[in-house]
Amino acid sequence: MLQDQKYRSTLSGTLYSKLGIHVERCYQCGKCSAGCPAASAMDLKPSIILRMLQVENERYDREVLQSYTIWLCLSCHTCSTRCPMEIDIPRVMDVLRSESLRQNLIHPRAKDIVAFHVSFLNTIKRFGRLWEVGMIVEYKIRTRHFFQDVLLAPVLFLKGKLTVVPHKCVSIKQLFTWKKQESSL
Amino acid sequence: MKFGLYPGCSLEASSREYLESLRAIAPKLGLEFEEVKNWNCCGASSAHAIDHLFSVALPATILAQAEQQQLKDLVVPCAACYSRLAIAKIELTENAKVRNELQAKYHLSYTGTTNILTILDVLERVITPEVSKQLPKRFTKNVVCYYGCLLVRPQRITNVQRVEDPQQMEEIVKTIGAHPLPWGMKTECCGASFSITRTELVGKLCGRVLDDAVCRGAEAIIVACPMCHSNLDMRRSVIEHVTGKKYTIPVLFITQVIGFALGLTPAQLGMTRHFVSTESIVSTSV
Amino acid sequence: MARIGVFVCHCGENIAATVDCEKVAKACAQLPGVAYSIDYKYMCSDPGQNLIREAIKEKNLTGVVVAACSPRMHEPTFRRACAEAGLNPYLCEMANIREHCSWVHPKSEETTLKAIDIVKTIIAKVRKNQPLYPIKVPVTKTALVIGGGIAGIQAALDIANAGHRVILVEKEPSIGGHMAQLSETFPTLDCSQCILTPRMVEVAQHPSITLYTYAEVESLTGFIGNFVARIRKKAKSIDEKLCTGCGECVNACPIKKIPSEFNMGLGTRPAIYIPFPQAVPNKPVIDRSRCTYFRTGKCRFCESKCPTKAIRFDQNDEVINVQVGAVVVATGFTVLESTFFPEYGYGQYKDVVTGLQFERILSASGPTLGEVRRPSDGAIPKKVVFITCAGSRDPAKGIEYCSKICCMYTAKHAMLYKHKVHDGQAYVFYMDIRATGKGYDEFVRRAIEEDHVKYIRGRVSRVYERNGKIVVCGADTLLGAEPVEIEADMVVLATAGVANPGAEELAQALHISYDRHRFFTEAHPKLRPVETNTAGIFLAGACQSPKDIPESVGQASATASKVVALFSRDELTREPIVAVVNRCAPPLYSTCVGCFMCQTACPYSAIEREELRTRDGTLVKTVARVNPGLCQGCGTCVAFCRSKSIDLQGYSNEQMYAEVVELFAE
Amino acid sequence: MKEFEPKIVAFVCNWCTYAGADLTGTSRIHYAPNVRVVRFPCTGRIDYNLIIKAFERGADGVIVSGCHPNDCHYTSGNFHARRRWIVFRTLLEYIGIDPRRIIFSWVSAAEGAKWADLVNKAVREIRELGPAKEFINMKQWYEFEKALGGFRG
Ligand SMILES: Cc1cc2nc3c(=O)[nH]c(=O)nc-3n(C[C@H](O)[C@H](O)[C@H](O)COP(=O)(O)OP(=O)(O)OC[C@H]3O[C@@H](n4cnc5c(N)ncnc54)[C@H](O)[C@@H]3O)c2cc1C
Ligand SMILES: Cc1cc2nc3c(=O)[nH]c(=O)nc-3n(C[C@H](O)[C@H](O)[C@H](O)COP(=O)(O)OP(=O)(O)OC[C@H]3O[C@@H](n4cnc5c(N)ncnc54)[C@H](O)[C@@H]3O)c2cc1C
Ligand code: SF4
Ligand code: SF4
Ligand code: SF4
Ligand code: SF4
Ligand code: SF4
Ligand code: SF4
Ligand code: SF4
Ligand code: SF4
Repeated sequence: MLQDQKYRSTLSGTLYSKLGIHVERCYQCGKCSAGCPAASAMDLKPSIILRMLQVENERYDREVLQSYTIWLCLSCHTCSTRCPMEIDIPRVMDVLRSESLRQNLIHPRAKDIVAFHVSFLNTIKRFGRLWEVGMIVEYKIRTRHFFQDVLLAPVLFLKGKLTVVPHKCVSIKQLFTWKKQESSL
Repeated sequence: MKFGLYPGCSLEASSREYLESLRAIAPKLGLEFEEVKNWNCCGASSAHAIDHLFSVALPATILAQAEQQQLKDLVVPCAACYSRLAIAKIELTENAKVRNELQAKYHLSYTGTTNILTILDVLERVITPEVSKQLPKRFTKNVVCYYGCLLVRPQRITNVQRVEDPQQMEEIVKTIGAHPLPWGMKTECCGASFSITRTELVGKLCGRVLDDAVCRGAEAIIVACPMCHSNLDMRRSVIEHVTGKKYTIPVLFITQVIGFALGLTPAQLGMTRHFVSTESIVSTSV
Repeated sequence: MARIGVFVCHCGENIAATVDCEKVAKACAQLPGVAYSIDYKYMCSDPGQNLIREAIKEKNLTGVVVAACSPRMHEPTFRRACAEAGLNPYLCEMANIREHCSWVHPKSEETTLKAIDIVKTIIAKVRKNQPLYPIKVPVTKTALVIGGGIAGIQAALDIANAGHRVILVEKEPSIGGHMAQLSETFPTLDCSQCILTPRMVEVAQHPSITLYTYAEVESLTGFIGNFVARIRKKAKSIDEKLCTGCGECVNACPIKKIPSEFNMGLGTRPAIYIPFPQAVPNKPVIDRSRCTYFRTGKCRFCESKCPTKAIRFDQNDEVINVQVGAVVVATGFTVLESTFFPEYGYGQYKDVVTGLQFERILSASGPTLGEVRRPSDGAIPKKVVFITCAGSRDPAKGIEYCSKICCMYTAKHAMLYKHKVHDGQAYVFYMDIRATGKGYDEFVRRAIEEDHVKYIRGRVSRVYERNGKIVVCGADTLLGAEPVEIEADMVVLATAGVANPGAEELAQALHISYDRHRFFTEAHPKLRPVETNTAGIFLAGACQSPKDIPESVGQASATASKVVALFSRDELTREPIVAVVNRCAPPLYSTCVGCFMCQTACPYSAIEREELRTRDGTLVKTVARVNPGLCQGCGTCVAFCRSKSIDLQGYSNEQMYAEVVELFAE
Repeated sequence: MKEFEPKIVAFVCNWCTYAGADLTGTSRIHYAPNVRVVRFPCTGRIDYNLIIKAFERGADGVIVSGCHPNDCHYTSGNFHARRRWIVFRTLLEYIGIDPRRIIFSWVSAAEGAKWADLVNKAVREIRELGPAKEFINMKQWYEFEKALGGFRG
């Protein structure tokens, strides 16, 4: 019983009990890391993440949640398409990200990525749709990357690709109110 | 032929030429679209990066609306939106827990009757041999078809044949006279949503794509996804900065090349909005 | 009324220390049907056995119960003793009061009572025992060997050399199997042809072996010792007696561009062809699906060139029935083709080849005459990447097993490549190196240490073509899964060994079982590894699972010894512990209702259909019948039969009920 | 008061569990004396009517034990036994037998200690259930059998 309890409290326990993802299946072939487009920029390659989850100890679980990798995953599904053991790695990454957020263990270099996602979702929250100008302004404020892409904006505007006024759709307001109450998996 | 249409955010903004070209070719191919009313954003890669259930809720709202409008076949031109909607549909039909939770919270009554189609699924149906024979122009170029990730993966969602070497786009462009070339980067990732946050990475990944396309002798890259397009087109200067090479190869939406063959002007097809000039390819085609 | 003798053994102190043996004997003497009951110190000793033999004679016993150790230990001993005294041995049973009683309980009243219970139940059973007689079946001393690879060749030679007749059936025009295609063989690097060809010739010349090539077994009926095989000899379109194998016809054939099966598509052959120079028999066949004459009615060049007028366009397939006593299945395996691998290009790249194709490239008699040249442009590849476990150990691709031979042949390939291209570089991507035979790991180490083959631990994600190079994307999992990209000139996939395309149909025709990968299953993985569940049918070589040559040959010789043992007797004697379907007088004939539930249950396909007819031949009903040659006596059918029409001799319903009821008798 | 001593019948296969119980003996592992063994060639041979018969005659519990899956001497007899057991289980309550009185297990020829554990566990559990006094409506059972399409010869 004690064993079970302990198992459930680890990340691989969570992955198994909530999503049926069995990280023990991974036999460390490295095929995922070999094909991952973002691997070169990752601090821990995908197969290493899987290995650390298999160990099931607090230290590695924490390192995984603090890794840069989980924020760099593009959800391109290259890895899972080729994984011989059919492990849904992008889905694992999804779970790790939300857990990292919850425990506030976000990798310092990933803060801007998180800021992007938050700005994105905030824009949808306000307008129901994405309004790129609004989102980028928020993102820049959040990250202080004021000068990134400044050269692109006027061209975009000239090409008619930036809208000055947001499109609106309000039907999903309630999604957000509910989301605040319980951010469950 | 009538279809429901979910344009998605980027087709109204940064990739509006995609929607413009689609709307331009529609009447000539006998296509009619009914837009999903009051649609919201599908959440793209941000929602699922942060919260899974939420990433299903956003597309579920769209699907429920589509169903209310009785849209049997819903075409989703953006590959990213397509993927989110298709994943949500599977979650809703296969995962009772998620379905019940969503139903309880927002009374989303989605029964799963709406088919979700990519742009390729639609074009494949309407560009018949007869249609192709009557085209005023032919797009006789050497091209490479670029699918990126979301049109093909995960295969469980897309059901695409030959996941590492799909042929659907090739078959379509062949009917308008193009010569699709075999190449190695067809389904590699362009960096997708990291366009703003990790432009360098996008530059590197897109660099590989452009490099291979050029090496194979392609005169244009054909895409069916706004993200692929903006990364390969809009981010060209970053790519060139990262790779240290110059690339002039234009990137065209499949709807644009079809529009070309249908005799529409570059302006009608929104080609003037591109960052990389399409001049060469348009002026030398017959 | 039964007259049963009960013999209670003390086993020295082993039983007597905790069980009051005398009391057991006395209690049993009171039971109905017991004519004699006695206890004795060592029943299995000579005096003990004598005691039984004499009692049988003196007391006219109709049954014997020995209450002693486990029947698994001494049942044969006491049954033999009974037989010697003239009592049918199956009327003797043992009651286990040692392992199941005296050794597991303390000395007590209760232990003795349990012992009495145990003996009581067996007495109850013996009351219902019937004399049984060993089943005798005659044996046809001819073996059928299906498949002429190294395994089939070895089995055929061993059986024939023991003095029995063999019929060897091979579906291709020549025997030899995959071994004939190999260049050199691990772990000793001897030339495959050199060691195989003499055996092939021996088969052809052996007076006791009848060889049918270009032939297939269509069905098999009967049972151990008495099979009938139906063999289809496909039309070769030549008269083998007239043909001298001169090859004039082959040279004459204008259709030259057919991909050669023997060279794995890397070379070509004509429509009339001899698969390879050392083929046995060394005579051509016409591939009718490709021959112009068979397709259009015109040509016959070959015929005009044949000096002995041996070509027969009008030949038909010939179907023959042969009687055989045993069957050796040695149909081998095949390997996955590169088209199976999406991530490695669906077989689109000419320079991505399979291991078997690489064998042909390395082979001195292959399409490049032994020079390593890549298929696309004939250039000598300077960088070759070998990818192991291609398709094997890959549940996503439906193959979770290890193919067992590829680690070794990949080491061999890399080594032979280095021996031929000294300035070349060989890389091997691997997950584990499985080199577990004698001298095997040393072999792999040699490749790494002496031939400097670079082994990289990681599975390749993707292979694609770029500027005439094959780009291999892998990762080095021993370096933190760091991505590795190699621009190779050629890639060799060690593709999984899989069952032959026709394996399933053959198994069904032979009534043998196969696993979900369509490899044939052995009767027991450890103790009966060369037998099938069907008595008299044996397995040799890679048709059971991927195997290397030493193992295939070892297994082939093992099957041969099984066959020879079977043929060493004129008749087969089998334990009569078999099921029988009852028969009774008209109008019922049998209580069997013909539901054939038993047939679905029987693991040995021992249940047949039998039509019961009246004297004048009208059909009464179709009922089950057990083929005693096939039945192994598991009794599963008995439990399945709702009408209680089928029963197992030695463990009949009557006997088993009697045991249970006796337990609770007051 | 003396504790209730249940009477248990064990239906075992010859190749695995019977041999396993032999090993318990050779290893001199002691266990409760309440069990009487009936030997079958294979668990596949065990007809559920025999189990009913045992209860009808006064057994308090039944053990059915054979080879581990895939280890069956006859390759698949134990699978058949398992499958039949699943059907049989649902019928037990109908005729008034608590399914907990039947203990299904696998004991291999090498698991001497496991046999002892199995017997002890069975005795303990069935002792807790008390004597099998549930009314066994045999008539109902035979009707059921008949309804299933068979007839008793
Ligand atoms: C690339 C490669 C390299 C190898 N290198 C080595 C090595 O260096 N050393 C080593 O020890 N082993 C090696 N092996 C393994 C070796 O090839 C096998 O161990 C051996 O071929 C198995 O022999 P077999 O007779 O069981 O099967 P096979 O060689 O497959 O022969 C089976 C025969 O049965 C015939 N047949 C099939 N179906 C039927 C049918 N229905 N009716 C009649 N006939 C039929 C086939 O035509 C064939 O002739 C290698 C294997 C591969 C793939
Ligand atoms: C730890 C371990 C675990 C194993 N587990 C498994 C497993 O799970 N599954 C499996 O399949 N295999 C297993 N094996 C392998 C298995 O034990 C062997 O395959 C098997 O025992 C080999 O049998 P053998 O008859 O060749 O040799 P042995 O079992 O060694 O028998 C040789 C016999 O010869 C006798 N002998 C020796 N010299 C002489 C002499 N000069 N004169 C007369 N008699 C002599 C010895 O006393 C012995 O009785 C295991 C082995 C080990 C060490
Ligand atoms: S590809 Fe799959 S099995 Fe291989 S290392 Fe990655 S997760 Fe593990
Ligand atoms: S889904 Fe993530 S981990 Fe997998 S290949 Fe793509 S980026 Fe890498
Ligand atoms: S018959 Fe069995 S119990 Fe009796 S002495 Fe012999 S070994 Fe011991
Ligand atoms: S008849 Fe057929 S086999 Fe003979 S030469 Fe012509 S094509 Fe070749
Ligand atoms: S030419 Fe005639 S004799 Fe010569 S190989 Fe051909 S068939 Fe045989
Ligand atoms: S033998 Fe080696 S290469 Fe072949 S499947 Fe097994 S581990 Fe992989
Ligand atoms: S199960 Fe019984 S009744 Fe049915 S066919 Fe077999 S023997 Fe006859
Ligand atoms: S006893 Fe077993 S082998 Fe014999 S017929 Fe019945 S089920 Fe088949």
